[in-house]
Amino acid sequence: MKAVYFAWVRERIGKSEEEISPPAEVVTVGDLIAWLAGRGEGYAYAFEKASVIRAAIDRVHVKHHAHIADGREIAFFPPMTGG
Amino acid sequence: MKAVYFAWVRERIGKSEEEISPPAEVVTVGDLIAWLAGRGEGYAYAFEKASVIRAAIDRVHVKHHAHIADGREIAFFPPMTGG
Amino acid sequence: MRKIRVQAEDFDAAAEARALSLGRADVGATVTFVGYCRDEGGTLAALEIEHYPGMAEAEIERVVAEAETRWPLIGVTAIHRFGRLAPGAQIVMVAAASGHRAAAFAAAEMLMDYLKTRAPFWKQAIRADGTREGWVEAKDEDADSAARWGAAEP
Amino acid sequence: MRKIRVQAEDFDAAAEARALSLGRADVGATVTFVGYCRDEGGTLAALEIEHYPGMAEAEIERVVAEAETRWPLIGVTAIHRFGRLAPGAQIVMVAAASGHRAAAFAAAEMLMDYLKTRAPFWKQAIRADGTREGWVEAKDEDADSAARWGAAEP
Repeated sequence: MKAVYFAWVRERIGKSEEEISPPAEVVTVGDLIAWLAGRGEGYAYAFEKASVIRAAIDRVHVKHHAHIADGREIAFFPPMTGG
Repeated sequence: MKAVYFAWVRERIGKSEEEISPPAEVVTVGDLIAWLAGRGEGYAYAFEKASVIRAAIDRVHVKHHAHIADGREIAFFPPMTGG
Repeated sequence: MRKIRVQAEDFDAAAEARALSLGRADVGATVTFVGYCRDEGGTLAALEIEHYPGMAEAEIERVVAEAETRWPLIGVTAIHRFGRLAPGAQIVMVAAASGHRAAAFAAAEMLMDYLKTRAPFWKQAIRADGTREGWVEAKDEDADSAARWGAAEP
Repeated sequence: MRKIRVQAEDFDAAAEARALSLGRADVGATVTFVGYCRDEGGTLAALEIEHYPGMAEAEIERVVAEAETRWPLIGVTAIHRFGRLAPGAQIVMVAAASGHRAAAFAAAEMLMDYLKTRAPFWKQAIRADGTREGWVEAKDEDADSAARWGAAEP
């Protein structure tokens, strides 16, 4: 699946998107965050406070307990500050 | 003092303004409404439901218990429907 | 910055709202309300709006001054028309500018609620067949809306 | 009638609001909100707004659809800019048209509260001395404002 990153999540990881292939035991958004956090220093920094990270699957907001299932694009970003 | 009338109060009385000289015992706005109501058929019709009539003295809203005192212009009108 | 007008002519709500923020960098939000004459499903040909000259302006000033004591407003514009207005015509506008959106929203809404119940204007409906339907009656819901802000009936 | 735009270019809030009532006699009220970039007392040189293309439009659509289920709206326009915006620049607008003013006010205010907390935009502050102040932090008060309408955090 494709992972996309925005704002300081993007800056800390150092890229705006990438293809990822998490193992089968990564079921939920929360699992995926934990798995990504173990991929290196930038990832660890981006996801150090997992509870503040927001996620969207295929451009719809989801909670951390949501299943990543057949999602094609998963996004991670900080709380939004538009408007 | 000058009395001015608006909307259906004006229509029922048949004039938009007039000079009035109420007797000394007419002290409050409510007294003045009762006194005016006795001046003829149009006045009686205009003031038949005194409680709905709004008043202003010198262009400031007042209640019926307000004293007419040194007011130069007193206005009577229905509840407002602007906006 | 306060601009209050009571007039027969139409107004440019857009230009009025824009004027509140033009050349300023402290305005974070403007909220603009425009009220229109509706045709009530084709039954209404026009509204005739009567007003109390002098008091209408003075009362709107008082209402705006009241809003300014409640919220940190950078500018307020209020314009109310009188005379005969056809369906689709603009009747009234208020625009409020503030550093923050909550103040601008609250002020614009309070201004409209107060204008409806305190400003000396009276509407008469003219039917599509040319007859006068008579004076529009004040709505309890308008008094209730004004009461939300702590307004006593005038 | 729904118009949703996410764009770098400026917009004409006035023309957008007017378009909602033009040639119609069933619109009784329009409420237009415009949010501006403030200079924060001279310390801010610009905002850089990042967004999630595709999701930004989709999420605003969902927010507007939600407002339409709550109030009888005749038209809604929502425009949000991205990119670098100088102090005084327009950032966002929402305009809501309805038969009655209460619906137009409530819808415009809900749309802004939801946009702030649900639409995928992120602001970065650029200081007057050219340095990046960093990412603007989400405010608890914005989440609280959205919660008034029953919105869960996204």
